Amino acid sequence: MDILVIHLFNALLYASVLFLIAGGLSLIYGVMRIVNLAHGNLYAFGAYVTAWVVGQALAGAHPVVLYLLLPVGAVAAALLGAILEPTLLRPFYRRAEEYQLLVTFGLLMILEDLMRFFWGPYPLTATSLFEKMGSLAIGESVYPRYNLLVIGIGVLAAAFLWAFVYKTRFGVVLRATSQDMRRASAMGVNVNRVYIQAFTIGCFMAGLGGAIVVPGQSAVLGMGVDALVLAFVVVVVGGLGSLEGALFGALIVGIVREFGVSVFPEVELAVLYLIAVVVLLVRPAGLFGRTA
Amino acid sequence: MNLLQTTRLTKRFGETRAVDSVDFGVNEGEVLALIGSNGAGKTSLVNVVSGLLRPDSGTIVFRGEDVTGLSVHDRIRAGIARSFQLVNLFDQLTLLDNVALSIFSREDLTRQLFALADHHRAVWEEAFEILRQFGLAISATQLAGGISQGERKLLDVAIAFALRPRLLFLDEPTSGVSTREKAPIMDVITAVVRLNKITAVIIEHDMDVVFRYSDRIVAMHQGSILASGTPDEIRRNEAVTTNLLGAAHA
Amino acid sequence: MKGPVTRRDLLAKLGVTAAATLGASAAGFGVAGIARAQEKPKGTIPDKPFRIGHMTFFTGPGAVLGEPMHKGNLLAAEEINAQGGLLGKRKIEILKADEAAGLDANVKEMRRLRLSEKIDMFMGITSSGNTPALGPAAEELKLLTIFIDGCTDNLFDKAVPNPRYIFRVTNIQSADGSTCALGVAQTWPDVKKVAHIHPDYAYGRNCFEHFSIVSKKLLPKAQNVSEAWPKLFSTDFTSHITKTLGAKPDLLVTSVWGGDYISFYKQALQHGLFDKMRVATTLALGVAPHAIGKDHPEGVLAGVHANYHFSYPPGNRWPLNKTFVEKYKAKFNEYPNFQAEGAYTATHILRTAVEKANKLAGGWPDDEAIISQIEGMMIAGPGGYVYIRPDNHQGYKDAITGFSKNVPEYPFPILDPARIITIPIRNITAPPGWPKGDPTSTYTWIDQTWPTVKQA
Amino acid sequence: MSTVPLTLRARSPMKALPWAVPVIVLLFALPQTIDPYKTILLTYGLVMGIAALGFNLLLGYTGLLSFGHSAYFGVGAYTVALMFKYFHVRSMELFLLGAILASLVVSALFGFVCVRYTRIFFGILTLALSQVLWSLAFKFYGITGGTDGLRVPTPTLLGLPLDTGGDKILFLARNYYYYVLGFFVACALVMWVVVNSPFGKALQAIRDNETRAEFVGIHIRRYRFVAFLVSGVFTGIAGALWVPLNGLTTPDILYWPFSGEIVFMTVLGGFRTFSGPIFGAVVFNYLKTSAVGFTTYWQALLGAILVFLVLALPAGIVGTVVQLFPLLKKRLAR
Repeated sequence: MDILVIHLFNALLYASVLFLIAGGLSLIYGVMRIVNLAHGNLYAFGAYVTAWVVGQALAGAHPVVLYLLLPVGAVAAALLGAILEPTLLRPFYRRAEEYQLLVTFGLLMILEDLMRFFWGPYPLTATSLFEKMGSLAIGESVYPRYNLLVIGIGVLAAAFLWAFVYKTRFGVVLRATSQDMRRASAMGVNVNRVYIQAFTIGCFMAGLGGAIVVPGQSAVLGMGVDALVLAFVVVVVGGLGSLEGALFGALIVGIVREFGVSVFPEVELAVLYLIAVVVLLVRPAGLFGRTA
Repeated sequence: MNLLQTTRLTKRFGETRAVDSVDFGVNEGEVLALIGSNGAGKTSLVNVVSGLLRPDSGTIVFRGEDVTGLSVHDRIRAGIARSFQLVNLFDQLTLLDNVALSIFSREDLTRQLFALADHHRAVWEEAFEILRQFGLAISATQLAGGISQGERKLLDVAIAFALRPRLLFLDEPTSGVSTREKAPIMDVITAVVRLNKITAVIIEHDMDVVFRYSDRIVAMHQGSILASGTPDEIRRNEAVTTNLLGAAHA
Repeated sequence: MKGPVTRRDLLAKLGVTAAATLGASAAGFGVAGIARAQEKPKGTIPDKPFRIGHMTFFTGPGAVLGEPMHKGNLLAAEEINAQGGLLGKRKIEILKADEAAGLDANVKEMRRLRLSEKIDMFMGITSSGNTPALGPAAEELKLLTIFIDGCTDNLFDKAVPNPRYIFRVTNIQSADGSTCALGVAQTWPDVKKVAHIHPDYAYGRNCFEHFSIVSKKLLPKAQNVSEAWPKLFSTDFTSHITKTLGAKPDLLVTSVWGGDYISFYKQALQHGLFDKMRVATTLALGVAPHAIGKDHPEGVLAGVHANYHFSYPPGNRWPLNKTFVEKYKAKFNEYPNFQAEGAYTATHILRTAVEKANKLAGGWPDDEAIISQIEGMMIAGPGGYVYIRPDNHQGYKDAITGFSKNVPEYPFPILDPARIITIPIRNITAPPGWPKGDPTSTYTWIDQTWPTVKQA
Repeated sequence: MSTVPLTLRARSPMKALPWAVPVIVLLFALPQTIDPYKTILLTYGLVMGIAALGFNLLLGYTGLLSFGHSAYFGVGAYTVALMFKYFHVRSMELFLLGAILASLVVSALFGFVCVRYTRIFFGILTLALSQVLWSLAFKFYGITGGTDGLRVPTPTLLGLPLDTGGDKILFLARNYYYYVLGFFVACALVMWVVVNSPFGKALQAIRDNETRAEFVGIHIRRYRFVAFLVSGVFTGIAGALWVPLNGLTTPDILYWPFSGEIVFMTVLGGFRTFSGPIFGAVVFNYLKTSAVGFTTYWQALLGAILVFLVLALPAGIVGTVVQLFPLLKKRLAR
């Protein structure tokens, strides 16, 4: 029984991280119509930065301080995004999609090595954050409190994002731009600014995903590429460009994977991709997507 | 005899009825002008008949057969072709290719994977001949992307014409070109159409053009047919003069 | 062995002993040592450098194994070059190549090293997925090769059944699972329900298979209640841990290693896994001894790839190890793992072979001469005696495992010196001439020749 | 009428000969002059060239960017491996036959699903489908050997015994090189005919203007589907030819970054030209190999090259040359 609860928690844990990654990916696509293949690396980047900063501060810093350092990775990823968008991506909005995909693919390769260059080949950990919180008793089992924190952050992020997109003025501009970039700019929206903002937020989310994951696990090379493919599944299921979709997709993937691991290990991965395929067939634009 | 006949053909966009239960007929061999102010539903009607849009209700009968449900390429096979108001060309192919493609498709040669297109001599001869009829022969080997607007309008028609359709819709063949070019273009087009005895429906704003080139005129207004008749009858038609010509000339 | 046998008998027969005496299997072999003075070489020796292509993981998570391997190679090369090089003339030159470039690229790179960089020898390789591809490639290139790891049985069972140019120095992979199982059989004979978590690739599969077959013989009552196969280099084990807990086993067997293992044990701790079951690992302390924290529970059967942990053999009884660890620590400021030991030993195997061949014929020996010297060589390395079996070119050293213990001398757990378990390697690996089998020859050998113990 | 022959002669197949013939002659001569290693690299290049040709039928001629071509390459390769594992086949011809059939089936299956979409959706769908195959190859250890992959010994060519005395290097650098070259030339020829066939014209029409293509009577999905099949089979053939070079098939060639590499090499050469992808494949192969040998940061190096390429030479190497050619002529004329 308590095991079932824990399985559920795991699913939520996985889902909330996936949501952050996929949500960012989806937001960026929704506004800019760009699929950023390097998005997974921004997630990894967030993880590395947080792990590194925490590692630096570890010497004698007060635990609370350490927890406050958690989001640093997210901020770093956002900054990186704010640099990348105008320099690398902007030249491509008027070019064919294949070029956008390729340039982000190149970016993926570069970032992968840059992280190795800065932080070396060894995994980076920030486990102290994970351990300090200890575990919570659930029936006769125990569960890491930190994981619950991650779930909490995931939920909060979703709520914030929702409020941000649907309740703020900037959200209106954002949606207007994603509906029809030309009309928006005709109405005097500074599209370039919206783009850089959207991209930065997207990267922030990815970075946050990495930042909250790293204490419980660790930052390893290649984590970005793996994450990206799953994020794809999420956005395809939920619908490219839809945040609700990303949330929903993340939940589906989280649950399917969790029970896949225990129930059908051989096809655990295949099932995820097949879900994506089936959804694309039934609803090309995803379950929540606007039909393109 | 009646080549095309629509009955109570209807197409809605939200509340607005772009085409409002229209009974529209075209007779074998005539050159028919479809007139009406912007938003009168001319293009919508053509879009529905040519298969670009699905009708909400009503039927389209072509040569005694119901084509309402047919896909675009099947309508082409059946013999309904069209040109476009905003030119639709294959910009990265040469003019020759643009036209030849219609012929290949018409002759059902496009399913040949393992034979060189260039070996179909007859096709290229015909394509070139067509280009010549449309006065485009000189630029035959240029890319369609690189020619003047006037030439593009002609090529667009030439592509449709090369299908040797039984019924050819020409959607504002002279829109977007300077008034000086209008007449020459229309001369070429109508010359070709008449020479090849093709039944044609021309959507046109310019009344002088209309009266000069058409055997019969159908006037549309707010999605339905206002009047139909010879150029003289239309000239004399009250409803038309008040609703359209005035507007058009103002 | 016939008739009903008790577990104790069988364990004794297999020579599974706590805190064993050294070099049981050394008896009767001409033993070559490592650090001894250079004798004058016979004949004229060219002084052009001896180029070794060293391919291992310099990037990616595998680098935790790759880097030490390269360092072991470097250290040995330095010692040799300090004496003027091989035969006092030929300085060793090491060309690095990254194993992480992917199999396709690795095969290409090996060819490039040989055909266009003109290397004299090839060393390295970490992943057991790579040797089955590179072994044949090396044979094709007629390239003298000592694989350090990549220790899958598959290499000499199937990929290259009759090796000519390629050798391998670290223990064959099946020894890992078997050693782990024997350790369990000796320590926790009462286990009934066994759960498994293994990385989903060659090594994990191999450990699972050999643990299973050995426990079938020694722990017939034990049954497999749960299996989980996380992707290699994934650091999220939450689901797999939960699945394991759900099965309520009294023993967890895992071959998760490196950065993966660190994430694993941290997560397992927070899930209270170690309080609910005993844990037996094949590679916990093997990869980067210093990377494991003191929070790691004590008393875990902490495998070292059945090969080497720097704390054994203890320096007072085996000076070779003492000097090796000291030199290594001084140079790289970390403790050597089995990869470092393997690469270090392999380099000295080369040196010894070259010197012996030179003694016989004089001049610089050709590959054939070197090979025939390596075949059947018994050499004392930091980890004990290594014997290179002539039939399959596989290195054999007595298998070792032990229990994690925190001691004041080190900021990380080591193998409990009082409870080291050693097993003469030849007792747990298929003997020469045993027919190649599936999944491995050792597996079929154990299956067919070991008795099943009667419950005592 | 008189001008027709003119215009047609200006674009007749013969036009390709002046550069095609010397290239082929060169390819035949090369192994005699360069060392085995370089020849083997070239063999890799030609194999990937076939894959890139197939891929480019979709990208360059039909306007569909597939990010899942690793699937068909992998299917080709794994077919070979499984044919050996379960039926002990050794004949390269049988391998190729099997690979063609298998990749035909798979691309028919995937194509049926994919051709309904274009643009980014097509890309993601193809990617997702290829990932399905990858995860199966990865997980079904018993059949595919998981990450170990499957070994395949040297095959027999045209049923002949090896005349190189078991020297694999010599075999690869001589017999196999010419074998691959043969297939390469054949494939290039076939593809050249396909893109210059009426069918090929129809594809280009679809690429340029879907709506209008429909309005000259082309059944778009059907044509896309057939293009998808041809593309898949070509890539499958490449996959099969690749196996003897590597001696082993692993899930790496099914993982999506490998699809990325195929896109990379195609764009490197230039996907608007016929020969671009071939050229790109050969160059990319040298590029990656030397990059890996040159630095452990080879990945970043390749990435930088790719970004530069897309920024500065979107037309690719061949494409750029083709564009510059007339200019050069003018220069020389003055």
